[in-house]
Amino acid sequence: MDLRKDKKKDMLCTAVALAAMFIVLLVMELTMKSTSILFTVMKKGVIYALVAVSMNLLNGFTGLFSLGQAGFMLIGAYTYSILSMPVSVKMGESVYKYYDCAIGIELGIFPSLILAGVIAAVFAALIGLPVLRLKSDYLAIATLGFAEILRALFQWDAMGPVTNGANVLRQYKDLTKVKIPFTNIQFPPTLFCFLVSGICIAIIVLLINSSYGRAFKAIRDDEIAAEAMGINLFKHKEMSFVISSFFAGISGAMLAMFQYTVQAAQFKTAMTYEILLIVVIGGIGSVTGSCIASFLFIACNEWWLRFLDESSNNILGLNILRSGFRKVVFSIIIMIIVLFFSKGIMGDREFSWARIRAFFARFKKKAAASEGGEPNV
Amino acid sequence: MKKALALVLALTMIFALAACGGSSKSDANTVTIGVFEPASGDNGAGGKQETLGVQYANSVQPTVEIGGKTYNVVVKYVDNESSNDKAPSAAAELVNAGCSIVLGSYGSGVSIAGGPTFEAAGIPAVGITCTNPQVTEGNTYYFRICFLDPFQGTVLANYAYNELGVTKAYCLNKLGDDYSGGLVKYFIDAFEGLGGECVHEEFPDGNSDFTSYVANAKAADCGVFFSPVSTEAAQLIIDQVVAQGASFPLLAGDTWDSNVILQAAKGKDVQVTVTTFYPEGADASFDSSIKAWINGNSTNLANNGGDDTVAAVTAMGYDAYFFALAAMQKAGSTEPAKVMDALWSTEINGVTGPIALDQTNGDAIRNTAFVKQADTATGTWIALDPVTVG
Amino acid sequence: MSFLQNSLPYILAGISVGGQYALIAIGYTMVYGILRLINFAHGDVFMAAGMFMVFLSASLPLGAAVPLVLVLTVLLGFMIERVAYKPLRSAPRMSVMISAIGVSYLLQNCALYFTGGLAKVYPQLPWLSDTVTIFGAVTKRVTLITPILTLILVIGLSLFIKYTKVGMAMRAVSKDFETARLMGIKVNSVISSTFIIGSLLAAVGSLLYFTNYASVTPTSGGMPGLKCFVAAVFGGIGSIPGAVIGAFIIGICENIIKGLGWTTFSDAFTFALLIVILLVKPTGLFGEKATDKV
Amino acid sequence: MSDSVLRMEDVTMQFGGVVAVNNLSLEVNRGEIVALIGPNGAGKTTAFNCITGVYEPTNGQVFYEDKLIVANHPSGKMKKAYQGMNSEKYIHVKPIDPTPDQITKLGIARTFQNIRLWKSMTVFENVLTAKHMRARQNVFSATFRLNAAEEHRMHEETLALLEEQNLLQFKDDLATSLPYGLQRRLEIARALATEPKLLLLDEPAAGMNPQETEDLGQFIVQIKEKYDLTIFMIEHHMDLVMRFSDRIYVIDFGKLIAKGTPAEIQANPKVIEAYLGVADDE
Repeated sequence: MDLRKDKKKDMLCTAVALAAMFIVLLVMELTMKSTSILFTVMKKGVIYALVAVSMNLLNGFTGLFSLGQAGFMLIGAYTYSILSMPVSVKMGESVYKYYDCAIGIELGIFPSLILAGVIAAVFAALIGLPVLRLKSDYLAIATLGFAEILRALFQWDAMGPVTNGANVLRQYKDLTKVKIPFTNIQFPPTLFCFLVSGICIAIIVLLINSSYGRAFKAIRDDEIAAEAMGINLFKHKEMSFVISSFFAGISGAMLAMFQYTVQAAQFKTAMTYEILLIVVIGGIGSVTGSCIASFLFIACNEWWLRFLDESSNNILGLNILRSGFRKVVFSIIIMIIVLFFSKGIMGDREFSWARIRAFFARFKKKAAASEGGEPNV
Repeated sequence: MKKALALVLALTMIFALAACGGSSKSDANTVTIGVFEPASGDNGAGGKQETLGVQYANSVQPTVEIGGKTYNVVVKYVDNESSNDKAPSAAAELVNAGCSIVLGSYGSGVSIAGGPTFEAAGIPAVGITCTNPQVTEGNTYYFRICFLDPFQGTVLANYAYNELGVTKAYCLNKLGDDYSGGLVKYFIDAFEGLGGECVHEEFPDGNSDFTSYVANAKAADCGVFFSPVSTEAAQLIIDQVVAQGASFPLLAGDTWDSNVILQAAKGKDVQVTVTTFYPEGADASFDSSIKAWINGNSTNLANNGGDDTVAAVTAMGYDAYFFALAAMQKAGSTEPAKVMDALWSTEINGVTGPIALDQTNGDAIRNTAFVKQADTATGTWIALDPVTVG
Repeated sequence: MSFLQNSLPYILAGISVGGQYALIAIGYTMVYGILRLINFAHGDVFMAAGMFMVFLSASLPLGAAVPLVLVLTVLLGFMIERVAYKPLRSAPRMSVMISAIGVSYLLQNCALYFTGGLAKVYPQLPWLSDTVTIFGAVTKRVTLITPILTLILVIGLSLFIKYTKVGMAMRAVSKDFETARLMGIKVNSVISSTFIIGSLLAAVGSLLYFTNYASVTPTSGGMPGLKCFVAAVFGGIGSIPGAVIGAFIIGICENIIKGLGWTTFSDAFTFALLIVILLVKPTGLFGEKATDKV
Repeated sequence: MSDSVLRMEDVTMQFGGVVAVNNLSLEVNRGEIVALIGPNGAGKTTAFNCITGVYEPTNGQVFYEDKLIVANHPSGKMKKAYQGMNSEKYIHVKPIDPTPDQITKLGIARTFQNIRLWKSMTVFENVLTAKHMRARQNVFSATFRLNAAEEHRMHEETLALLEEQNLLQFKDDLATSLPYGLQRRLEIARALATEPKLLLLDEPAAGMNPQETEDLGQFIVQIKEKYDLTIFMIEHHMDLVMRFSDRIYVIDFGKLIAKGTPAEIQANPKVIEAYLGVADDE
């Protein structure tokens, strides 16, 4: 009974915390300059959080070591940008310069976002059929290979009428084009990213805590036992792969919205490695860990450490700080985390109010103990 | 041990945060010019040479008088890593630094990707050598002081057909790179328009084996090898052409106008011809003083590729800096919006020739491209007659 | 004759690249055989060997630089194993693989820092860089030397593994890590020697590769590294002859694909080949089938 | 015939040159407790793996409730290497190679010799997860909690199962933190959660002392009655086998060497030679 009460309280706490976060965000967006780098980093951070959580669903919860995330983001980004691009732009000369665009339709933001996920999921379903029968490392290298093949395919000249070949896609509906429904007022872009990512992550969390999520974890822990207990390995692996790719597709679409342009060349293996590092830093098997890590990762990589690149910041006449130093420092930090904190920030635990309460209780106890002069409690 | 490490990591973060907070100060007497250039990635080399021009110009004129008040010019450099996905945050960093105007980038793709961030902040951007039409097309905040790919492609096609007298050209560009891809397309259009014939191929990212491409060109009996790719790939292509003893000349756009190419071609039996923005020797006093400046600092020398050849992009960077100063003077303000208005009518006489912008997209009005040929004996460029079109 | 003349350059290039891939692929296959680890950093060790050569040859004569490059690369490989993999020996396999990705990231970024992002011209090695003509096809001498040198090294390595004590220990460890440890084999030194051999071959491979394609960038190791891993998987991971044959097949196929004009797909083809082989024969050409014990 | 729950016919399992199970035929009838015994490495677990679909047998057939569930015959290259008997008999049989989960779905559940609990899960979750197969919900309704009644039912049934096994007090502990004996109990509970009709137990008493073994025997009888089960087990503890099983099959080197009631087996000289002598040494 007490437990149930606690659970209710926790849910209330979570709801209040989330609401507070969104309100703070809204206030920040309304009062601060929209071009502040803080927002840029937050937007990219939350987009990466989604793809990191989707990768965690595969790698952390289902135990499938897949390295194809960049490929599915690529599909999502292309689907979104092609579908949401106004027909006038498609028929014009400004984007499809060398090809006649073959896609004569234009969709709104939400249908395009969802279709981006769906198409990525369809590709995943097809790729999963052969690939998911492979084991660990082989699966990793095969999915990585498929991502590379996808990239080559999207850059192929013959695909030009659809993908614009290897050239940039732009002038589609980016973050600045999001309107509050039924009005013409711009939706605060950072809030929009948080909302979409938040909903997607919430769905993933619900899935993980459902019967199917438990089946995924069973597969991760022991495939043979899972199969013996009636869990169809292939069906569940495929399901996890498809769902993960669906959300990777959506996150790719949001990345497209965020960066205004899409080009296949950016979705390289290095991008998958980045996402994988986020997952590892956050803790394999922890959704909250992935979220926290993605903000830290993006902020460090693209903001906080930038001062290391500026030679004007050199002290003592040493010429250590110059362009590239930031990346060296950053990779050393990553190595330290990987070697010494191999469980990541959160390990496989999740954020929970119970732990916070326990922490404060311990803190209080300690304080009380030190006040009372009794250190050995 | 672990706790200590965790503490160190946490402290690093805090220090980093503090450093960030501190760096975005703006003084009443300074004006900030942002330089949006790659220092790493595929276009790192070119970006660095272009940045050198701006740095040199800044050392020549570190202050500017705007509206009767003297400002110190602070140049804020940011590395966009030649990558579209890093471009928005790099651009936001510049916006955060309170730039009045932004220069760059080398490579059109990142310029297009970073552009909307500048637009949102109301900061004008001036492309220095990004030649893809899409950078400025249909927007009013991106300007540029160089010629465009369709022009360059036409010039090169004319040169190949008329001057070299060939009728079959081999074109090679990098897969997924819109600069080389675009230029090759325009070249093919123009060349076939003249009555020539083209063989077109692409190589994938990270490729360093050009044997087959050169062999293909030889097999197809092409009279010229057109490959306006990055200097990294260019070295390998030159090397391979020499190794296979191919007799056709190499032709390329502005990217190949670099001492890296000269070094690669030096002492070899190969003919390399490029179109460019600025031929070394056109302005002797500029050349000698920038050479002295480059030689005076080992970092600069390294960034310029190890010698003091003046790349066209460096000269363009130099002009861009003064163009930006002129625009601010004309605006009489450091406010980005006013600078943006003033840019439309700003004109200067730079070392690369007179610069003025057209009124549709804010592109430079240029109808002359310089043509240079590598002197493989001495490792220098020989200027040929400039080509004027339209 | 004209057919031969037309297709010879591709086949020559294929054989030569194949030989260079083979030298790198051996490093992958040996490490995987023993540690069950895809050493993602191996391609970057190969790149680092190229960088060492660039920087050393700037101040040293080639005669001194080449041996020094070999020594430094071996040292680098050894250090990577000691610092980044050994502490994680009891950790899950995924952690080790991620550590490998981290090392790869670090090596690339260090190279970026020291070169300033500029492509470095690889020094010309006398004799190797000279051009020769065979059957009307012009190429560098290194193209012809590579397959021969590769074969000599591979035969030497096979003999080493078959007949020396260290070689036997390697085979034992790759068959059964735990049992080998219990039998008193010094597993750590066996692993170290694996990395030393792998790095040495990668250094030789890099000498040949960069003599042929004379430009080194921080990402030079990425694609060749992946392709060599694919070659190792193709041949059956853990098998040295498999890796060599896989490397030659991939090198030659890749060049034929380019020769046919399918240049867009020359990289994608490698991966397509990988996926096909994994589906048809998941253990590769010469791999041994392992049965899970239930 | 309708009493037959499980029937193996001429099942052979060959790994390379090793014949782990050689031409094994046996039958388990409804309501029986049947034991499969034999020295270490005799191929008992392999036989289980052939029944549950973990391995694809080289030759032979397995029937469950007179329905063919596994069938194979070596073809092509394998034929030459094949050493088993009766290979001609099944040459026309169409191979059936179901995955283990399909077999579990039919109503065969098993435990493992080396305990295979899900390490990261609690005792409660281990059993709850095994209920997944019979849950009447799809991924959509499960994610969005559209079928709360079903979820509730699964929770309640899991609690009931745990209670019956005296594991309720450990419900929120990690499965792997339980003592060995309880882990075996938990594996049985998990297998019961899949609602089987035939339960395959692979050395359920391994590592238990005589008292625990006796309790386990009683418990097996108890659940057999309660869930109307048929039990087929591999066991080394002769006390357990002799006291509680109805019939016994003895295999050695993959071959059936004896079958019969406990009394018959105890008197069989072949068995004593091959097996009991070894057991006495232990």
